[in-house]
Parts: sequence; structure tokens; C-alpha cells
Amino acid sequence: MTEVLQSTPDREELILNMGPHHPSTHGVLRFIVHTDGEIMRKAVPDVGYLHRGLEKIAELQTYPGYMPFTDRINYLEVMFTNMAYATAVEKLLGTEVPPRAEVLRVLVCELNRIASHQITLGCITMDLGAFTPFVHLLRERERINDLMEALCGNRLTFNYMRIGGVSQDVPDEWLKQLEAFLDHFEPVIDEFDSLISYNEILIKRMGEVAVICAEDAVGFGLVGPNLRASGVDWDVRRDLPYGAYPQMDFQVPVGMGEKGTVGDCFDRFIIRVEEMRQSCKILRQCLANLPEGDIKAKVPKMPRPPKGEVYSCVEGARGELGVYLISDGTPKPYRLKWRTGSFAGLSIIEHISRGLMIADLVAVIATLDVIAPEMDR
Amino acid sequence: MTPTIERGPEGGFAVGPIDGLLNLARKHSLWYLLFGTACCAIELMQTGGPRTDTDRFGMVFRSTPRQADVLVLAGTISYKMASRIRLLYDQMAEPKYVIAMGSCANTGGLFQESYAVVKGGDLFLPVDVYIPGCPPRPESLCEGLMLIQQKIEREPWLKKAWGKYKSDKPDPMPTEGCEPLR
Amino acid sequence: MTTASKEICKKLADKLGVVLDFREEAGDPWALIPAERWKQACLTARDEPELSFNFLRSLCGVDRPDDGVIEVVAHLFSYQHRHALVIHTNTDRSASRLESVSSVWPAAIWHERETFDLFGVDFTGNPDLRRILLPEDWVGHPLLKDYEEPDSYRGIPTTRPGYEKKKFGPQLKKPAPKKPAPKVEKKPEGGEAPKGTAGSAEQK
Amino acid sequence: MGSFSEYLANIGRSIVTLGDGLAVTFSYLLRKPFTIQYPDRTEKPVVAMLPERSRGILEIDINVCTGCSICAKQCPIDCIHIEVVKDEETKQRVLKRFDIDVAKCMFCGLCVEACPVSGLRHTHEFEGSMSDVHRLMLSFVDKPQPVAKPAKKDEPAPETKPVGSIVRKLLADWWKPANPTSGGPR
Repeated sequence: MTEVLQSTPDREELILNMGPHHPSTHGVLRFIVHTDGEIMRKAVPDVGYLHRGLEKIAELQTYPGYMPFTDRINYLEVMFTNMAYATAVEKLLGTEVPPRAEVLRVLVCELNRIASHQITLGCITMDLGAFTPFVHLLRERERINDLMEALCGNRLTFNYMRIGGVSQDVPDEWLKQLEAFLDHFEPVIDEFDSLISYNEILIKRMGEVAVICAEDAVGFGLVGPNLRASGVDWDVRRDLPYGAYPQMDFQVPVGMGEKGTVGDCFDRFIIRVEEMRQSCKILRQCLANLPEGDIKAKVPKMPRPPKGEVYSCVEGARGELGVYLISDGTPKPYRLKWRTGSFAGLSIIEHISRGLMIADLVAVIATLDVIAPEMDR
Repeated sequence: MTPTIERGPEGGFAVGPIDGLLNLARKHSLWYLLFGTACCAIELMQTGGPRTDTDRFGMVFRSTPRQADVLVLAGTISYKMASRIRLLYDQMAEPKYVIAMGSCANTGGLFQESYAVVKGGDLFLPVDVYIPGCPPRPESLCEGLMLIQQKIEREPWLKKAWGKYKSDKPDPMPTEGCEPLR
Repeated sequence: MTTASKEICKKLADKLGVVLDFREEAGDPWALIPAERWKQACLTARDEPELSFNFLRSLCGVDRPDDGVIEVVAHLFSYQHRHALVIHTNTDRSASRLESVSSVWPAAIWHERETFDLFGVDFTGNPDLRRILLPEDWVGHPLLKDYEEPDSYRGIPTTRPGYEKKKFGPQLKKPAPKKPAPKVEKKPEGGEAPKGTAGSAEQK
Repeated sequence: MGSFSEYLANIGRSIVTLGDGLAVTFSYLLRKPFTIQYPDRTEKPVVAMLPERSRGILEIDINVCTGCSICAKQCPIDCIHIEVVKDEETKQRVLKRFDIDVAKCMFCGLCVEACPVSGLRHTHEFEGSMSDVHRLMLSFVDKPQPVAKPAKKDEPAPETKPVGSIVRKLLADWWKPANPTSGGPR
């Protein structure tokens, strides 16, 4: 908002400010765009507008007391941040999580993944000018919010997981409600496909735009759907299995270059649609084999993990979500670092924005699925 | 709304009913700025979504501050963002209202110990309505917006603009004489 | 995990020609790399076919005021061999400086910027070393254990009236005497990167 | 010529796919509406429609509270303020203050899990918008009263007030114009 227009006559370059309040940027996020006419020379991201010092707060909180704060690392994938933190502490403590809790964790994670992708897909279409699909997806997301509220008590900041398990068992009626939701939602994905996914205008906006090759994707540390769209077949759930994922049967969609080149915006879009289908598949498996038993292992009220450090990662909706935790034997963490997908995802924008049209920048931001709190923490 | 006759410079003016009419119009076209900083932004989107359809009250989101009446402080405000929010607020046209949505905008909420978070939106903006919740439900935000409507309803701003309003009395609070929703 | 890491570490040490300090505590084991061999070790880790760590998971700092060092920790991962390695290095706390690995992995540019922002580690060779998360005129590096918050920032009080606030840093560490010494030395270093304005100097 | 036919084909595909999308949109004209007509045009109040575990504004039944302060210790952000003093005459512990700062609370539920007598609980209430942030500091103790004794094993648990009634009354009190603290400049 400040230095809005600024032209340098000798180079015929216009510096254009975009954000931090801009309806198309995801959360508060600013770009300084160097343009030559309609073409961008480069777009330099400026982040930190939502830096909240969550890593410092971890050093002031006890291990269980930090759990609600993990909800706010990324409000769209709360279950994953909960789980990444819980598994990190469990690894240090050497706690075994009961099988029922493991399956419940997978269940809520996949439900959360669907909710997160709904917002992402809705934002992509909204950024490209189609508002209606966004409203459709908000409507479906409302159903997931209801399910989550019935299970954990809150619509967005669930605070569901605990060190050693989960906080509450599923209510009796809940599994039936979930099944009803799945029966309802699977056709909705197909409906979404015919609503917008294969719309020619959307394809023209996204196909062949901002191609990220596999080498760049790995070098810049892209993870999750963004990495897979570039043709790297890698999924933490399948390749470094954790929790109850080894028991699950699912495919990992990889970018095919369906409407252009492998690694373009359309690949990043369509992979997320496919991942929602796979999540539904995993949810059905969870429903079919939910074991009986405890939901929480015995963990002391004020755990003091032994001296040491651990890196624990889960596959979040935006890819590998890692927690690096150092313990010094006291009830408070010595240092906690979050490794998130959006931070790496945004760092590539300066590199790939060269030569793109200004209007394509929103498509790039939207399909890379960057979320402000995850970058800034 | 009791009709009142005010003396203008040239003669009589029935300002009271006009005020009422204008307020009625303003009340039912409450446009809020589509602007969220953190978690509450998702609930702000859901509020505009199909479940709690705020379009029913004439509340539509606008993308530019120049067209907006209400600024919803949806989420945590960092120091880096605070000056930008102030700028957005300054760009809005009078009369304008501010809603602090959620604990972070109310008091800083759970980020009391953070070095980078402003402890409450009212430290740098005049806030009209505070909504508790972390994040508040869409219905909660709806209630907050309706409180702003109630506040608009009894605002003598035309009289004030005419210079005839006795300003020794403070502006009526939104809760004064209002009815609870339920 | 442990044996695999030990072998990887041994391979890396052979290529570098130094003996690495390999530590095993609870959780993940890690190797300590001398600061002057940092970039060389990273290059070797990436290019050696047996190692081929092509993915920099994260790079971050850890403040150890008791030892007088700021550790820089890198988590490496290889998609080909599916193995991981954690390497640490120590930099002097009073004048922390380290060679940048941004030419090894482009992802390191932003990770190093973040470490610079929060810890004040100066990465020589990073093409774009400036504050990333905090405003340009911020004073100090908040993730240092002895960071003390000013009373106000740009006229906004940092504590809400009527609310008490837990103090940062000094309360965290039990032994008190160690802090003043590095902090005084730290100040000019932290002050040079953000242009120390008159207003921010007053707050300090 | 090839490029021209491609151009026309593009337009054709756009129209067809747009038609597909619009067909989906129009089909929603015939489906059941999804909107809940908050606040008044619902079959029952929205508060009653919320699921059992929904975490709304906190409340404490002080007739049950033993003044053990576990909840205040559990709270990661110290938004519960309890003051218990010992009465010199009756040798009883007296609950002087039980305030919950709803403006700061993050609704995580850790305190409710910790409460040994289930006196502290999340209600379903969510309508607490205020024009003054200080009013969101809810005080549950009007005048000091002795703390409850924890129930013995064979005794029945003491009766608690219905969930939500306390906080609803407390919030409604603020709306009364007679309240001396209401109104006034911001």
C-alpha cells in the first residue's frame, strides 16, 4: 500500500506493490512486482505480516500446554500440526500410541485434508475470477465443520490431539454421520469437476503457466502436492509411513501434464481434486477397521522428555510438515522449529515469476497454496 | 423514531424522519471489508458463505476500503501489519465502524507472551464491537454486525452534520436501550 | 535409524577428511561439523552419489548462551536413497558468522534469512540477506534467549494495560551472570542490519 | 487457417464447459436450501442446535467449585483468576473471586478437562458481543462465599445448575440499562 507506483525511467521498469491487503493474496502477504508492461521481470514476496512468534512461545509453555498453540500454526490443517507436534514429543518420550488412537488420528487428518483442499480449490477458482465454485465448496466445508464440532468441540481450532493419543473418543452417532457425509461428498467431487475443473477458460488460465521442473521443485524444497505436480512421486504417508498409514490402501496422484506440461498450474490444481478422492477412500477404510481399545496412552501430566532432539514430520495438506524439537530435560521445550510447506513454496515465486504476465501471479500464488500463518508462524 | 423539527438556517427542516430514513438505508447496506489477518478470516469467509448468509441483511463484502463501512479485524495483528491496517482504516469513508473479531483482536488473546503481536486492536483503532471467541462462530460475527446495525439505527449523524446536534452528550452506545437478540 | 546415520556420517567424514563429532542422545543422532568446513560438507553431502542429499528440509538456529555459541542446524534428506542426516555447526555467539549454503540448495536462501532475522547469524555469500519476518526497523533478534522486549513499538505499547506479562529471556535461564556480556557485544551487530532509527534507539 | 479453426474450437469448448457448470449451479435452485436463518427464523434457537461437545463461553458453577485452582494452573494463558482466602472466624476457605476473561480465552478446553468436580464447563453460548472489552471479564462471584466440599464417595454428586444458564444470565445483565457500569465513553 505504501510505495504504490514507482517507475525508473532508465530501465523502463515499473515497480508495483501488491498487498498486504489484496483480495487475492492468501492471508496477509505482499509482493513487490517489477514489471515491464504486462510482463513481470520478477515478483519479490515480502512476508512476515502474520509473524506471531509461535516458536518463542513454545519455549515459555509446557509440553501439553503448547498443544492449543499448534492449532494456530496453520488454521487450515490444524489436525496435522497437532499431530506433528504430538508425534515429536512422543518420539522423545518413547510413548506407544494405542491403535484406536492411531486410526482416529488418521481419520481426522484425512477429514481435515479434504476441508483444507476445499478452501484451496475454492481460492484458486476465486482468484481466477470464478466466484461460484468457492461458495459451493464453502457449503461442503460447513458439513465438515459440523462433523468436527461434534467430535472435538470447535469448528476451526480443534485442539483434538494429546501427547499419547487423542482427547475424546468418537460419539456413537458420529461414525454414521461421517459415512453419510462421504456418501454425499463423493458425488460432489464429480459435480465440482463438471462445474469448474475442466472448464476451458480455467484450463487456458492454468495450463502451461508457471511450469516448475522437478529439479527446481526439489532444490527449493517444495513439498506435498506442489512437489508431486512436478512429477516427483513422493508422499510421506506412503514412503516414510507413520501412524496407521501402513494399513491404508491409497494411490498417490502425480502430475501428468494433462492440459499442458508437467508441473504447471493445472497439475497443481487437479492433483488436489484427486487427493480429495483418495482421502475419501482412506476415510472409508478407517470406518471399516476402527479397532477397539484405549484412546490415550499413559503419559505423565507434566512430561519431561530426556535430553535430546528429534525431527518428526507428517504429510499435511501442504506437504511435509515437520517439527524440530530440542529438549533439555525440563518441562518446557528448549527450542521448537516448524518446517512448513508454504515457506518453501513461496520462496520459489521470485524464481518462477520471471516472464509471466501480472495476471498469472495470482494463479501461481493460489496453486502453490501458500497460507500466511504457515510461512510466518 | 420520533419525528423532530429542527431549525435550519433558511427555515424549518424535518431532520428527524430524514435521519431515520437514511439510517434505515444505511443499516441495510452494511458493507464490510473483505480483509482477514489470521484464523478468523476463514470464519469471516464462512459467514459470507451459504450457511450464515449475511446477504440476507444486506451485508456484502467489498474488496476495497473505499467502498466499505465496516472493518472487521479478523485475527491476530502483528506490529508489521498494524500500520497497514491503520492505513486501510484511514482510507475508509466516514461513517465507519470497526469490529474486533476474536480474542486476538480483542486483547491479543493467546499471544500475550509474543513479541510480535499487538495486544488488542483497540490500542491503535477505535473499536465499536468486541466479539468473544477463538475464532467466533459465523453466527457470532453476524450478531456483532447486527449490533452495528442497531448502533446505526440511533445515530443522529445528519443532525450532527448540520451542526445542530448538541455534542455535550456522548454518542449513544450500541447497547444502550438495545434489546438482546434472544 | 541410528546405525544408518552413523554410516552416512562416516562416509561424509571420509570425504571431508576430518573426524566428525557424532552424538547420540534421545531422539535423532546428529553430527557436528566444524564451522569452517560447513559449506564444503554441504556440497559433499549433495554431490556425492552415495549421499546425494538433494532436499534441504530445514535450516535453523539454536541459541546456547551457556556455551557461548549459536548452533546452526540443517536437516538433510535424500529422495534417491531415502535417508536423512542432521548436521550441526557452532558459531561464536558474540559475532556469529557462517558461510552461506544458498548456492548448494536454493531453498537455503530463505531459511538463512529467517535465521538471520531471528538469531542474527550473518551468512556470508547469501544474495539477499535482510530481515524476512520482522519489520526492517526492528531492534534485536527475538529468538535469542536474552532478548528483551521494549516497552513500545512505534507508539503501540507491547503490554496491554491491565494485563501482566511473562518476561522473556532472562527469566528463562537460571544462571543470571552470563547474559550481559554477549548482549553488549551483540548490540552493534544487531543494530547495523536494520537501520537503527532514532525512535527505535530510544526504546532500547 | 488452422489457428483460426483452433480459435473457434476454443470458443466452442468454452461455451460447452460453461454450460456444464451452469447446469450444476441451476440444479441447486431445486434443492433444499442450506441457509440457517439466524437469529430468529429458525425452528429452535441456534444455541440449541449445536452439538453436545461444542465449546462456547466458559462458565463455573460456584456452588460446586472447591477452589482448588487446578483450572487456573492448567490454562496456558492465565485467563482464569481465582482468589481463595481463609476466613479467620469460621476457619473456612472462602471463594472471593472467580473471573474468566472471555476476551482473552482461546476456548481450548484444557481447563475443563482438568476440573475434578465438573463445575467448570463450556456452554453452548456464543452471543457475547460487547461494546466494551472490560465487560467480557465475567465475574461469577458476587459476594464471597465458602467453597464447596468435594463430595464423598457414597454421597451423590451435588446438583449443578443447567449448563448455560449462569453465563446467559450474566451476559443478559449487561444489557439492562439500569446497570451502572453499562454505557459511558469508550
